[in-house]
Parts: sequence; C-alpha cells; structure tokens
Amino acid sequence: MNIFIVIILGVLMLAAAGTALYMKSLSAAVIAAGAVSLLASVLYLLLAAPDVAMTEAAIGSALTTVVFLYALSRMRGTKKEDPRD
Amino acid sequence: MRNFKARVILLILTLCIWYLLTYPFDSQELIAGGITALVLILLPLPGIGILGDFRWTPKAFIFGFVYLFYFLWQLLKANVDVAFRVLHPKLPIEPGIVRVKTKLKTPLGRLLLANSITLTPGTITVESDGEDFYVHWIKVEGIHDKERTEKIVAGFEGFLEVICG
Amino acid sequence: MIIQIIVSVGALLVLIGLWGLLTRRNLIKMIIGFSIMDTGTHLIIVGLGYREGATAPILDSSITPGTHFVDPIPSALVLTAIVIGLAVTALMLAYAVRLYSSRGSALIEDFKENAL
Amino acid sequence: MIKRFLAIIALLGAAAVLLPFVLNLPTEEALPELASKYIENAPGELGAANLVTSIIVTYRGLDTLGEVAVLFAATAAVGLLLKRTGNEVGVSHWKSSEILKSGGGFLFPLIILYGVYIFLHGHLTPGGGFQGGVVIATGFLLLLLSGSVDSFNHTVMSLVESLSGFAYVAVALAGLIWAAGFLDPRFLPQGDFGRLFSAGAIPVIYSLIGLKVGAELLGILDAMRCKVRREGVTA
Repeated sequence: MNIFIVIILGVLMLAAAGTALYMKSLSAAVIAAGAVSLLASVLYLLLAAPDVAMTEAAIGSALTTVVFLYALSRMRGTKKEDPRD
Repeated sequence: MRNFKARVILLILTLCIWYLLTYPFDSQELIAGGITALVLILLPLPGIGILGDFRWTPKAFIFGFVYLFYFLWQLLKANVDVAFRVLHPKLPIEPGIVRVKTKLKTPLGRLLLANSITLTPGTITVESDGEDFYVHWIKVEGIHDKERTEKIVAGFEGFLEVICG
Repeated sequence: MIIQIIVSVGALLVLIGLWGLLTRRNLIKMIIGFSIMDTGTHLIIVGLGYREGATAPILDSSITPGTHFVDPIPSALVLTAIVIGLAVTALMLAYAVRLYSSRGSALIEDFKENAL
Repeated sequence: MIKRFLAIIALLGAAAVLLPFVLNLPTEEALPELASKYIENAPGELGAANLVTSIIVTYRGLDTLGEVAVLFAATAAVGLLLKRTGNEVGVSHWKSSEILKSGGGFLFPLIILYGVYIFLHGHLTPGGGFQGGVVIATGFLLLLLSGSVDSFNHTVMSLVESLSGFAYVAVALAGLIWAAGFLDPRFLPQGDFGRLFSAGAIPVIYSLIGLKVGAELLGILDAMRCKVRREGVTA
C-alpha cells in the first residue's frame, strides 16, 4: 500500500519540477517549486523522518516560496521576455 | 486599562493552549508554560489591544457560550443549503458581491463577525472598509443593502454586540 | 523496494534541476532549478537511511527493546542542510535582485562581458 | 544550439554518475555501525528521547555550530547586498483592511507560543531549534503581510541574534569545563527520561539555536522584502 503512495508522490514531484522549469509565468513557476518541496515533506514523513518533514514543510515550501516571491516583486517590469521560458 | 485587560486574557489563553499542547498534566510543563506566557505578554505586541474588547460581564460569558452553538447551527444550515444548490440539476446560484453594514464598533467584534460570515459556506467577506463589509454571496437576495444586512449579518451581530460591543 | 523508488526519484530531480540550471535563461528559473536539485539530493540522502518497517528514531513508551529504527544520521544531516539551502537560495536571489537593478533585466545573456 | 548540445552532454554525464549508484544500492537490513552505536548509547548517555536531536546537538554539535555560523554569514551577505539607502520605509503597496490587521495581531502571539513549544520540546518530540525558529520567523512574516507593522527594530533583532549565539558558545564552553568536552550537555542534571527538564543542557542549547535561527531568518525576510521610498516610488 505504502509503495503506491510513494510512487504517486514521486510522479507528482517530477511533474511539479518539470512545471516549475517550463511555466511561462514566473510566479506560477515559484509556486510549482514550492509544491515539489511540499510533496517531498510528505515523502519524508513516509520515510519515518518526522524531523526532516517538519523542516522541509516549514522552510522548503513556506519560507523559500516567500523569499522567491519577495525577490520577484523587486524584479518586476522585465523589459525583454524570454521566448523560450 | 484596555491593554492590561488584553494581556490578562492573552495570559489565560496561552496557558490554556500550552496545557492542550502538553496534554497529560506535568508540573514541569506548567512551569515552562507559565514562564513562556509571562514573557510573551510582556513583549510589545502590535495589535494585541483587540483582546481587551471582550466584556467581563456574566451576560457576555453566557452569550459567548450560546454563540458557539448558534454559530454551529448556522454552519450546518449553510452547509446543507450549499450542498443542495450544488447537487441541484439546475444549479440555482446567483453569485454577486453585496455591501452590508455592521453596527459593531470594536475591532474584535468586526474580526469575529467577518470570520463568522466567511466560515459559513456561501458567504465570504472579501473586503471591509470601516463599518461596510463587502460580502460575496452565492445567491444574492433582497434589493437594498438593508435587507441583505438583515439576512447575513443581523443574526451574528445580536450575539457579538453583547460579547464585545 | 521503497528505497529504490525514492533514490530514483531523487536522482531524477537532480537531473531535472541540473537541466534547468543549464538551459534556462532567466536567473529566477536557474535558481529554481538549483533548489530542485537541492531537494533531490536531500531525498536521496534520507532515502538511503530508510529501512523497511522501521520506526522514527524517537523513543517513547510504545517502543519495545526489539524495535528497529531508521538511520538517524541522514535525518540529522539533511535537517541542517535544508536550513543552509534556504540561506544559499536567499543569497543567490539577493545577487539576482542586485544584477536586475543594475541592468534592468534578468536574462543571462545580458550579463556577458561584451553586453555593455 | 551548441549550448543545448553541451547541456545534454553534461546531463548525460551526471546521469552516468548517478545510474550505477541507483542500481547498486546497499540492500542489507542492519544499520551502519555508527548509527547502531548512537541508537544503543544515546538514550542512556544523554537522556534525550529524540535521537536526531541527540545527534544534532551533541554528537554532531560542532557541525551545527558551524552551520549556524554559515547561516549568519549568509544573512549578513543578503543584508549587505540589499542594503537600504536610508530614505526607504518598508510599507506594503496595498492598504490592509482593519480585519486583516487585527487578525494578524491576534494570531501573532499564538504562533510565537507554538514556536517556543516546538523548540523547548526538541528532545522529546519531532522538532527542535531549527523548526521552532522557522515558526517564529513565520509569525513575524504574518505581521508584515497583514500590515500590522511596517518595520522591525533592527537593534533588538541583532541583539537577540548575537546574544543567543554568544550564549550558545558559552554553554558549549561550560561543557568543556564541567563535563567531558566541548558541547557536552551533561553538566546539567539528567532528569527523568521523557519529561521536560531532562537530557542535561540539550533543551537549553536547542532553545538558543531556535532564537538565533528565528532572528536570522527574519533578517533574511526583512532584507528581501520590497521597500518603498518615502515619496511613494517603488524601489
């Protein structure tokens, strides 16, 4: 049973990571990167490492996302758009 | 005076929460929790004054207790109502944002009112400006602000006016 | 079996992050790639410490002498690595913000030596 | 195009390094020698129920001290890179409503209480200084986002940060004098296993780490957030 949850979470993580790199909107990409961290924290919980899960949930998905968004809000008004991103 | 009262209420609140967090009773936990709570209420906390809006009177306590059940009843009713609307084949919704007025003067009363409105399904407080609340409603009824105020706000307001003015 | 899956997912995340770091042209995207690489590495390390059917290394009254624990050392290492990861990411973002305010762009090709 | 080709080659190289590692995973059930030694000895030696905490604070305590120093250096560098020019105030662009402000002010002390709970119980339950510090920083972040405060007192922040760092090293030195070595927590009584006042100085050290990490992360957040000039022009 556990193994199915792990596989589903892993696939979701890979999908979120791909989304984070290929999303056009930068803020959506930042949120997707936060989702990778959040899914990772669930995996840590399944791996019997609750300390790491707590840290990852608080830092990886909350504070990192906020720091990214703060940086984005200071970098608004990009003149040139990246055609490939 | 209002600030002092707020800090006393905060002390009681933090001690209760600490006790719940460390549930089986332990004298060491109580000492640590007491020290933490005392340090916490001595800090310069911004916006803590709102807790001082609670009234001390016995009537306010009784109304606060009854309000819990009234709120749960409203929650149940609104849940059933929204579930009915969602499952109905014709989807009888008519969403829109309405303006309602509140009589409550204190920040705490307005905070409780806005959150009570938001927590009942179907209505969400999206913005507030002084005594005007802007509420998103799943099925807009009534024509004037007054009727709508009566429908959304008045029930909660009667209790909250006694609890914290 | 779970260890194999976890380590493969971690390795794939490292590769995805590396790909993003190498091919994206926006500084923010490159930093996102870096933080994905970070997560992948942490996942590999924690996965290596896992044992089938073991419990978390926290003793309480429900633990009997025969209980198996997972390896606590990778957990301890990853715990600190996550905090450092945030600090490093914030530092990179601070550089990106500074570069942006000096050139008005966040694209990597605007920072070549002959771009001025 | 050539750049993309090079990137693919680098990716294949990394995959070639990782693939044998994934295929030849160690399969034995037993834990490594060091880990089983820690699991056997730590509860009796240190009296902490959480083995991860024992390792972070005591066995690998020197690593943690260095890690906190790295965190401090990174915070200082972020602050230096994004230095304020003096005529900026940290006001958000939007006007917060009264509900948001009073809600933030109401929740803030409760979040701080939860953070303190997490780092005081680091030796008994999952969690500890790092997690508690993050929760405390999140509480301050809530104040910023809800618009309850515009800026923090930097003197107090750096005072908390440096005092807790100083006390951390002082406690470590106390272990050198009154116990077996640097960062040895056994100079305080062991206490009853599983109760709050136990495990020697581990809760003290973890609380100090919590305060320090909280102040440092708050420093990073405060430096990163968007500042507005006094005239109302975006920085």
